[in-house]
Amino acid sequence: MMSSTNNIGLEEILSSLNQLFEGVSTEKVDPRQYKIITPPEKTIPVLEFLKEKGYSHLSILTCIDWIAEKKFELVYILFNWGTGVTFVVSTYVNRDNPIFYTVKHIWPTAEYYERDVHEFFGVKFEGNENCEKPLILELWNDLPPLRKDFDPLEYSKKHYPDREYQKDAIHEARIIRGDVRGEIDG
Amino acid sequence: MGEVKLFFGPNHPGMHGNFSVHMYVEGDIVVKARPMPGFLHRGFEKLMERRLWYQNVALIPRICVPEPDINEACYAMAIEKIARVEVPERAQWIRMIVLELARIANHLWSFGGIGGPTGMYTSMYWAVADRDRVLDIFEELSGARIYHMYIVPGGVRKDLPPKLEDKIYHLLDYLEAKIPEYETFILKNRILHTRLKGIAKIDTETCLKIGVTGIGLRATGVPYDIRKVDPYLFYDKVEFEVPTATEGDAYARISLKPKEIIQSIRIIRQCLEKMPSGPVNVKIGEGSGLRIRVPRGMAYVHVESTRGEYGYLVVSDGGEKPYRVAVRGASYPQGLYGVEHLLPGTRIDDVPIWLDSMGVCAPEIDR
Amino acid sequence: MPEKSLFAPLIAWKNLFEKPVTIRVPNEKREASPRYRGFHVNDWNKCIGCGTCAKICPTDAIEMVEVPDMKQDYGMKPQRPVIDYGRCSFCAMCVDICTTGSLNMTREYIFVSPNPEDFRFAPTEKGFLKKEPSQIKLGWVRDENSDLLDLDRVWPEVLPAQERVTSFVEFVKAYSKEQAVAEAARCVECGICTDRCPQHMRIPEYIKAIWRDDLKDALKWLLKGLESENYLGANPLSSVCGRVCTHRCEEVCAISHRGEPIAIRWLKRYIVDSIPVEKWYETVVFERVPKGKKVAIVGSGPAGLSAAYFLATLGYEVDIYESLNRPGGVMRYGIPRYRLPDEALDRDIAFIESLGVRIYTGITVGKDIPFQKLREAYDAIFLSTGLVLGRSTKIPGSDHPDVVQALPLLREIRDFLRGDGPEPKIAKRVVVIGGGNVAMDIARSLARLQKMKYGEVNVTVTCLERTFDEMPADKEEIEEAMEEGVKIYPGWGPKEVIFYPDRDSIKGLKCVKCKEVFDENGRFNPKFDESEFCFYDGDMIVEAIGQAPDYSCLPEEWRSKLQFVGNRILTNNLRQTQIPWLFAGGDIVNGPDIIHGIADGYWAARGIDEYLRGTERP
Amino acid sequence: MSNRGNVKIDERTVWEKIADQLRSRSMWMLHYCTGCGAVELPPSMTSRFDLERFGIGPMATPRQADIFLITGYLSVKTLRRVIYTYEKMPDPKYVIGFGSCTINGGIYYDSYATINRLDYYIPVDLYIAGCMPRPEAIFEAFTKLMEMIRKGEANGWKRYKENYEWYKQNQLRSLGEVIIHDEFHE
Repeated sequence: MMSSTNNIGLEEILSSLNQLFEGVSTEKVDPRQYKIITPPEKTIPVLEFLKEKGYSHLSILTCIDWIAEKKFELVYILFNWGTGVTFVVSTYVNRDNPIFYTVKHIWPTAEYYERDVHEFFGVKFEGNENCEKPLILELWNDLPPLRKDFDPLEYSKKHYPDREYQKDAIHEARIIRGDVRGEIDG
Repeated sequence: MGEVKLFFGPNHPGMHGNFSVHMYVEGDIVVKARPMPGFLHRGFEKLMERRLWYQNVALIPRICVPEPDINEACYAMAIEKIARVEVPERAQWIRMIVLELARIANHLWSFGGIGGPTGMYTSMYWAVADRDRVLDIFEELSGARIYHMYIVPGGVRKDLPPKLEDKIYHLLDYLEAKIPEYETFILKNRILHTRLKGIAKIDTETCLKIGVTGIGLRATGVPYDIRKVDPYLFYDKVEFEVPTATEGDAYARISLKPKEIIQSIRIIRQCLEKMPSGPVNVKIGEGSGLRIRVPRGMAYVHVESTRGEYGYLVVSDGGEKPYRVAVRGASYPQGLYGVEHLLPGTRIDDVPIWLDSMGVCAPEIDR
Repeated sequence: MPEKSLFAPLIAWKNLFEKPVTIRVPNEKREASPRYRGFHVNDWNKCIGCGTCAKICPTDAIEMVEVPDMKQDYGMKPQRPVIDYGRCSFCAMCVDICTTGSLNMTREYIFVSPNPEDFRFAPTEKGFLKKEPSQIKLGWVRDENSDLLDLDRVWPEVLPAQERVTSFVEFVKAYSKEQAVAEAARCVECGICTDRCPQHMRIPEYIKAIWRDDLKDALKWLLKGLESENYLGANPLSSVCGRVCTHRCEEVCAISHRGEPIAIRWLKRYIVDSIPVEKWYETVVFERVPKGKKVAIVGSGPAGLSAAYFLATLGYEVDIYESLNRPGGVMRYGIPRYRLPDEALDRDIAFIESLGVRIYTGITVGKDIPFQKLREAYDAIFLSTGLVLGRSTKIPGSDHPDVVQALPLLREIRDFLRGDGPEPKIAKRVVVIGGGNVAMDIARSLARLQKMKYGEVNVTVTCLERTFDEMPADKEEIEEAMEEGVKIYPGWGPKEVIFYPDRDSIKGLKCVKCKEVFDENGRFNPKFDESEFCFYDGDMIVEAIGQAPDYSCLPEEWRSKLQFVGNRILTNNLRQTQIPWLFAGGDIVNGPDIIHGIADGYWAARGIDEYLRGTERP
Repeated sequence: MSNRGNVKIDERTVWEKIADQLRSRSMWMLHYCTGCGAVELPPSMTSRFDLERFGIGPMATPRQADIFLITGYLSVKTLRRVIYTYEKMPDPKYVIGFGSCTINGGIYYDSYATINRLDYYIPVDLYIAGCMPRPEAIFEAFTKLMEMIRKGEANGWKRYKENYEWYKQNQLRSLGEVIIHDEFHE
């Protein structure tokens, strides 16, 4: 699918990324996928730059909780419909006070992705006035659930009781096998 | 005339799936609309972090109920990308067959689904019954009708059962004969024309701006298909066309579905011919299924689902469980942003048509 | 554009003449596909209760529940899976990972009930509908593609027979890290091995630690076992056992039902070999509260060293008396060096000594120091002198000096190899009598010496047992010996030693056919067919047909108070003899191998502790 | 809450018995796709299996529906609507728990967002095991339900009345409050 000119274009983009933006590092995942790690202050300029270069489709905006490093990694996945190349642009924000800036002026859909990330990780996006409205969850009363320190099983046990079976299934199985005599209920 | 607040769904005859749109209407025109997702939220992304790499195979098909295989494919391919595992050729071809069969099944499903809001029930009765024939193939192949759990990291779970190829050929022949009937009998039908033409019209610019992919985009004349643009599996080794339409309305979107089915049939035939014999899976790492570990890394994999770009971002910290999995539901942009900004102006009775033809699929938005 | 067509509806009309698509459920029963993932069946006779299905279950639907009155057997747990169909997602992973293949799925798919209790179910061979097994149609079954177990063992590097027979170098190489992790990844953590191990070592735990590459944790499991339960499962001789253990655990490994068992022994060796012994002490810290009491141990074999280790961790002052020049007993003087190099044993002993245990070598109790002296100087005595006397066939001619006992010869060979003694007599042709591991050890040692000295191997092994399977030696020992050029002829009983007519040297051994080794009661009572006989050439004959204990260290006054079973001392569970302060273990009590000796040492230490704490009470 | 073991004496009048006979032949199933099991309903209702042979059809509004099919897991957000809907349905009404999730949480047993046992919140007359159950199992369930109605055994709606306090208390325990907000947040 990729023509040779596009290949050159890709290399140009990668090298100009390094020249234009200080502190940006790139990593090759495979020939059509690159990861770009940006310092927070450079993220939005990089995204704008890439959009201009044809990486105009925002596939997803999401977040990763690196609890040991006390960081949230915000991930923007950009796709180029012309070349089929994906850029995974990421940046780290402080986990204790997670605030970043909205990109909804670049991609309107980001408004909902940001609401999603806020709901599940608690990252605030400045400039997105709706970002703190609940979206998927309703009347949520605990930690943002996709944070690593949230334990869903514990929450489930506390709020939604399990069934406590009374039946001695092994005894029933032994009757079925003919190991012991007895009657099966049902 | 005053504004009336209306809860459209989740329990509504026009709503497919457990989704809701809250809106203000004036007369029968929608003036404000807000999507209300989350009724099908199960917290997949969290649950996946709690399960072993292999155990997740049982969990993920449920993210998109009508087309589960794309989840398995994305997940498996992302892991293979991180672990740098080469999947045997036969497995790749089988995966393509599975994905295309799923595409056929889901196109038939949504083709049937449009019967509800338009009142054209024939399409529902025909298409859903024909979809069942595809499900019969899936049952033979994977042991279940709906949740196949067949594509696993490293390949597929089992080889094709004996004689299944003949049955697939038989099904393709049947569908090939059936699709023209759909076109003459349903697509050319007056009811469908009246109810779909010019309804829910969207232009290319809007689609690209908000990130609508798949049929929604292709119905505006842009031949963007991930299978062509960023080929995965062996889509670059088969011949097929990307059907497009130019009108960008509901009718254009619906009429593309039979055309895509024809292309899928073409692809499956090529797969069946080109498929070599050989192994169907390799191990990811060493050891038992309980102790699969994926090296540290991150990869994004997307496929072309019936509704557009469907993607998985898989992050591994080198452990026995995924560190983070993020799912990009194909209908996320149109289901949320699209509903809020594009729905106003539509008539109430066209809202289900809008949602259906744009392929708004609640489970993949909610996850 | 919509078409107004008179004929278009005809397409629909033609369906009138086709077979209806409707399946008339429930009048029409449709069978599910041959791969269908329906309700389970589980063959209880095949199932070993390993619980692997419960571990892979992504929905936590399977619970292993104990079955009352189930026959207890090694290699099997008395529990069976109970499936909660309120959880099950019918993914069939339990089927794909089942270690025995007992669990399968059927094509049954209908089950409705108003009572939720009905959905908890223990599948048996009769399935959900309580049908006879022959009437049940199986659905999803595992095949080689869907198998979730890794059936093939990771083999360490092993020197080829031609090369290893030229020296006494340890011929099984240690696992590399990659190999060890890969092998550890095969484990399913069922713990059946732990049940089987005489010392109940925490095998799944240390294997998992290897897999996580947390060797310190692994070492802790080896040397401390279950800390909360008095160090149950610890093994102070891990370097030794990692090489020469009889690995009963591997025989029962759940993986062995369909594949090769986990190489538990080599994984253990990997742990101890990967951490230098100087680091052991800082990794495995014992909090020892001195008890102010002294224990003497007679014999520094596995049981003695093990008892010393556990007693020392409990805070006792321990002295070991060893009559030979070096500690280790059978590990030092019996097992050949190509299987157990001195360095490995030295590591274990060094660690035991670092806990404050004193080992007095070259002191024979009863000769150099009277038993009574020990009795007076110590609060308790542990006797682990082992089997040191060889047995003779007592056939005509066996009193010739060139008819020798295996054990003394092995001892001489090991002393010679480490430079402690002169070269033993190495004959060009040797006949070994015996089918156990000692016979294999001496045969293979002699083969090496012959190869080194004369350039060729000429060792013949003959034994009563009629087949290789019947021989008590480990199968791999037999195979490796034969690879190295040792000829093994099972099924022959020695009749007499044949001499050259003209001189006083051995020509060979005459044997007669052995018809039966054991009588119908299972007792050793060989029967021979005298008409069928054969002759093996040899300049020297080695007898390796068993050993006997030597109780000469024990004065008659005490010996008479003890109870014996055969020639073994009878003790209680805590290895206490009829004399309260005298404990005994190892081959003189239980046998037959090192790991049993270690277990004896462990239980004796607990017994001694109990006894000594009891004596404090007024 | 089991109706086995303590078989009640049939307290119905003759007229009720006749009514139950008639009821069992004409049931409307509420058209509400609560979970993933709903994907097997269109095949059941259309030509392949043809549910209408049993006199069962989909009904848009709860006010006229008899059967409430809970198709699989219920997120708490849906459960609020389900309780609303269930209470809106006229007596007699029957609930079928469809699939493993309704019995004991299914594969979502550890989810923070889904309940584990349905009969803790609303009474359930019949369960179908499977994930998901095939159309044949749905038919088996409907046949069984019809039989239960004829025998007067499908009494979940009565239990809801009798134990209303218990159900309400459980609902509140898991949901906090059974209310429905709109997305405008006005």
